[in-house]
Amino acid sequence: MSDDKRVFEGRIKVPYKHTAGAYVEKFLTEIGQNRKIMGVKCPKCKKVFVPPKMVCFECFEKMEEWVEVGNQGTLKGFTVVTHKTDVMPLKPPFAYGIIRLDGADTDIVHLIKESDPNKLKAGMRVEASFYAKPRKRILDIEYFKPI
Amino acid sequence: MVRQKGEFQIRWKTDLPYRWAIGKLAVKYFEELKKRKIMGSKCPKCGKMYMPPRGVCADCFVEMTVDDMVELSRKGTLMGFTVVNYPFVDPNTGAMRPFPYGYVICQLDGADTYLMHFCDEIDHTKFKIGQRVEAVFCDELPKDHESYRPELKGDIYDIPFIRLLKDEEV
Amino acid sequence: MPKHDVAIVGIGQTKFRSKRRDVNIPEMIYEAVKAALDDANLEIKDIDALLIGNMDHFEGINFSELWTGIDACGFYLKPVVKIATGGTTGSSLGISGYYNIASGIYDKVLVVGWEKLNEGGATTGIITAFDPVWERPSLAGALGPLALMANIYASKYGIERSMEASADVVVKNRSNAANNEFAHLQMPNITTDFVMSSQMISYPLRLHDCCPQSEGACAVIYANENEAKKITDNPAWFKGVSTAHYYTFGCDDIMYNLPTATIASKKIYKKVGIKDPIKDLDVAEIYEPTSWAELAWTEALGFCDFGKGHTLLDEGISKMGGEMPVNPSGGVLSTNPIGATALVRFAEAAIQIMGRGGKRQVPDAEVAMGMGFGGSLWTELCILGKDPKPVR
Amino acid sequence: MKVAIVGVAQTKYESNKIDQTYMELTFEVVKKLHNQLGITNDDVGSVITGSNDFTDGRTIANMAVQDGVGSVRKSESRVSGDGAFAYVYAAMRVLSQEYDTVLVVSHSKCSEGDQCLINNSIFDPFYQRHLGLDQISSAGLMANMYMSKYGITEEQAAKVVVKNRKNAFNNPYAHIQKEITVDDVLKSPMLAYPLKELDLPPYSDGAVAMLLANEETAKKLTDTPVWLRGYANCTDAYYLGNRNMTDLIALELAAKEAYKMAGISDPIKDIDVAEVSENFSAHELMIYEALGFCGKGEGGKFIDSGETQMGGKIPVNPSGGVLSSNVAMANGLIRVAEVAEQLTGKAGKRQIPDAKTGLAYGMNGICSQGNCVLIFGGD
Repeated sequence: MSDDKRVFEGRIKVPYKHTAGAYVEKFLTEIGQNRKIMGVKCPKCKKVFVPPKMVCFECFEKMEEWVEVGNQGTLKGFTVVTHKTDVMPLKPPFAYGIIRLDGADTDIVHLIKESDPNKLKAGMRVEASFYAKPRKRILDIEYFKPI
Repeated sequence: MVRQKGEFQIRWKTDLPYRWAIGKLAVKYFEELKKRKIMGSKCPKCGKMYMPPRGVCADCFVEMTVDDMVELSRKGTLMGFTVVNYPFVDPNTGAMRPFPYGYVICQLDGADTYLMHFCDEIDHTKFKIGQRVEAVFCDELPKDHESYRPELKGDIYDIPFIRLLKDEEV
Repeated sequence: MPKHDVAIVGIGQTKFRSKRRDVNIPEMIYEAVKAALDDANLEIKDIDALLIGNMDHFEGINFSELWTGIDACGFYLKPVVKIATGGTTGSSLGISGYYNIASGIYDKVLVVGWEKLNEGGATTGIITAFDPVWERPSLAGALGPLALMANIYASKYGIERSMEASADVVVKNRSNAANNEFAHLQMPNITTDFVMSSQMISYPLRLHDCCPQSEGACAVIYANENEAKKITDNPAWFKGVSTAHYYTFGCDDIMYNLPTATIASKKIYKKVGIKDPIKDLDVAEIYEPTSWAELAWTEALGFCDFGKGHTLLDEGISKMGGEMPVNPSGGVLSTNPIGATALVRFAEAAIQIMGRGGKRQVPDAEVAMGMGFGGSLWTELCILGKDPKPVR
Repeated sequence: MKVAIVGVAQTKYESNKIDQTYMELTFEVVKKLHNQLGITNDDVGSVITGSNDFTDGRTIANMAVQDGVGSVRKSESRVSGDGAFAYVYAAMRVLSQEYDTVLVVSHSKCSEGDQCLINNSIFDPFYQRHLGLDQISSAGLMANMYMSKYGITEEQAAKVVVKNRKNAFNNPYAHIQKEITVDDVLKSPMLAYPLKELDLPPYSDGAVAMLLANEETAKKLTDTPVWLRGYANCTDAYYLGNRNMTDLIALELAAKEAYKMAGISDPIKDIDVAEVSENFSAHELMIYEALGFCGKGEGGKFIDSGETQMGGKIPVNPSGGVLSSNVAMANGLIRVAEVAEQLTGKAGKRQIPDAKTGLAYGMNGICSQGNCVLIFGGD
C-alpha cells in the first residue's frame, strides 16, 4: 500500500507468449543466424515489405516471394530521446530512426546508436549492426549506425 | 513458401504500475477497519446498504457520501462457496497463485449486497449454504498463521479471509 | 422499426483450437476475414467499415484494432472501430454492426471478433476486469464466481439432480459440436458419467462442466436491405437486438438466475412479437460458459420456468431434433475464443436461418436467437429470421 | 432523421482526481448533465461509453462505470478508444430510430498509470515493442520528419503551445492555466528531439458527458440543438515504417469525406471554429494542413499568420486543446463538447462570436493513426 491512503498501488503483471508465425520467424532467424535482412514482395503492387508480414495491407494480397534487401540504407528520419522508461533497450540518450533499406519499398523503424541530434541527418547512410548472440528478436539487429 | 518448423513464440512480460483511486468512502472504510469496524454505505433515498461502500446508488442514481456510511456486522450468512482448484497466473503478482483455496460469497448482517472473499476452508463437504460466517481480523490469528499480523493497518489484508462459524459459536 | 433493415450476408470462421501456434494474431484473423469475403463473394474494397474486438489484456495488445484492422483486415485508409465488453465483446460487436447499418451511416460492414487465449491466459486476463482493491486479490477469473453461482443454483434445486442435468448439457453440446467442423472440443461419444467423474475444478464444477480456452476468429458481413439482395438470395435478417447491463461490482447480486437475461429477453420478445419462445423460436445459440449456466440461462430467457431448465433436456426440446434445439454448434462449452465467442453465437444463428448448417442444421429454421454473456453478468441478444419483420 | 447534441457536461480537468473512482468521476459529470437538462436517469434511452483498458488498468473498463453512468438494467455499449468514436456510435443509435436519447460518456485518469508503458503496449510484440517505442518517441520521429521536410522551425511549433495555453486561460475546465512564451517552450528540457517538455501535453484526469437526441426529443429538451452535419473515420497504416510520417494522409481523407457530407467547399470560410486533438505542438500544424486550412507544408506560415488564434479566420482549440488538458480517451469527446458549447453560444470567455459551424477531431493510437472528423452546425 502507498503512504497515500487515497490510492491503491498495484500492478498488472502478465507474462505473454506471442506466436510469431512463419513470416516473423523467418525474418528473425535470417537476421540472427545469417545476418541477412529479408523482405516479402506483394504479387500485385510489387512493393517489398521489410520487415515482412503475410498480407499487403494496401492490396489485401497474401505475399509469398521472399527478397533479400541490403544491410545498409538511407536514414529518412530520426529523434533522439532523453526520457527514460523501463522498456528501453538502450540507456538514453539514443536515437530512433526510420530507415529505407536498399532494395526495400517500406521503411524499418529501429534504434540508432547516436545521442547527438546534430550528428544525424535525413538522407545519411546507415548500416545494421548485428548482436553477437542472436536470440531471435528484433534486437538481433542491435542498432543501426551511421556509416 | 517453405514453412519453418517449430512454433516459435516471443515472450513479453507486461508490468504496468497503477495507482488506482479508491474513493473517499473506501478511504473512510479502511480508517474504520483499523478500529475493527466494517462499514457499508446506505443510500439516502432507498436505504439499500452497499458493501463495499461507494459513492453512487445505481438504483436511485443518487450520491452517497461518507456521512451515509453505517457500521455492519462482522458476521453474516454464507450464500455460496467453491474451492478453487486450478492453476493460473495472478496478474497482481505475475506469478502462479497458490491453490486450492476456499472462495465464498456471503452477506454480512445489515448489508443488501454481497461479499466475495477467501475462506480458510478447502474441504467442500464442510460448507453449508445458509450457515453463519465471520470476517476474520489478521491480529486475531495464531502467530504462526501466514496471514497473521500483530496489528490492523487499515488495508485489505486486515481481513484476510472469511471463516465458517461452528454450530456452537452461533 | 429501424431506419434500415439489417442482414447478415457472409460468415467466416477459423477452426477453433486450443493453440494456433502456426499463425500470429493478424495471420489468424486474416483467415476468418478472407473466408467471410469469399462466402459473400465480396472484396475488401466493397466493405465500408470494420468493427473489430478482443480483450486488450488477454494478449497484452493495446489498441489492437489499429494493428489487426490494417495488417489482418486490410482496412487501410478506411474506418476501423474497436468494441470490447468482455465476454459480450462478440455480441456488442454484432449489435454495433446492426446500428452501423440501421442508422444508414454505412451500407456494408465487416464485424470481426477474435482471441488468441494461449498467448496470455483467460483467467489472468479476466481477473484484471474486476476491482483492484475489492475483487482482484481473491478472484480466480470467471470460473470462481461461476462456480459460486452454480453452487447457489444447484443447492436451490437439488445439488445432485442439478449437476447431473448440467452434465447432460455438456453431453448434448459436445456431441452437437461433432457436427460442427469449426468447433474446438468435438466429443461425439461423451457420456454423463464421463463428465461427472472428471476432475473437480471448482466445486461443484468439474473439468468437463467448463468451457475450453480457444484460439480463433469469426468474421461476419452485414448489409442493408438494398445491398443484401445483391449479395445473396438468402440473408439472415435482424428482427431485433437487445442489451441489459448490471451493477459495477460482480457481487452486488447473487445472480444465479441471471436477471439481465430476463430483462433483455422481455424487451426483445416485446419488440419482435414473441409470446412463447419455445414455439416462436426455432433454434437458439446461447452463451453458456459452464454446464449449469445453460440450465439457468434458458430459464432466465423464459424458455421454461425457473428451476425447470433440466426439463428442456429431459423432454428433448433443446436437443437436435427437438422443438427448439439449443446450441446446435456445440455452444461455448465446446468453443470459447472469448472476443469471438458471442459473435459466433450470432453467426451460428445466422447460419441456421440461411440453411447452411450442414450436419448441424435445424430443419426449417426461420427464427433464431443469438445470445452474448459477459462483463459483470450482462446479457445481449439478437433475434434473426428469414425476414426483418416481427414474428407477429 | 437528424441527431442533435442537446446538452454537454465536463468535469474540471486536473492532474490528479485522487478522491474519485471511475464510477464517481463519471457519476459527477452525468449527474451534472441530468440537472442541467432537468431530466432523470429514466429519460436516458441508452448509454455509450468510450474508454481504454490499458489506460484504466482494467479489462472491460466500462464495467467500472456502470453504476456511475446509470446503465444498470439498461443497454450500454462501449467503444474501446477515443470518445469521438463513442459519439459516433451513440449518434448511430439515435439515427437508427431505436432510441430517442443516447448518453455518451468518456473518461480517463492519466494519473493512475504509466503512460509511456501503456503506449508502448500499442506497438506490435514482434518488430516495434522491444525497441521501447512510446508516444513521446514516436511523436519526436514524426515532428522531426515533418519539420525538416517542410522547414518548420521550433519557434513556429512553440507558437501552437503558446496559443493553446493562452486560450486555456479562458476555459474554466482546462487543466493547465498558465500563460507561457515561445521562449519558455524552447528552453524547456528536451525529451525527444526536436520536442521539448512544453511541446508535449500534460497528463490529466477527467470525464465528459453529453446527451444526444432525435429531432422531436431535442426540441423538448433544448432551444439550441447542435446537429451532426458531417462525419468520416479513416485509419492510417500501423507499423511506423509503413506510415507517411510527414503528412497525415488518413486525416486528410477523413476531412474531405466529412466536408463533402456537410457541404463544405472552403473550410476556412465555412468553418467558424475547430477543436482538434493535437498530441504535440507541431502536430497541430500537420492537422491544419490535413484539414485543408492551409496548403501542404504551410502549417508554419499559417500559425505565423495568427489566423488560428482567437479572433482569427479559423480559431483552433479555443478550449486550450490537448496541450492544456490531455484526458487520454476523453480528448475526442471533449473536442465535440467544446464545439457544442461554441455553437450554442455557451462558451463564455472562449466564445467565438456567431459560431455557426464547428469541426471536432478525435484520434486513436500513435500519431493520428485512427482519425474521426465531425462537423457540427447549429440551427
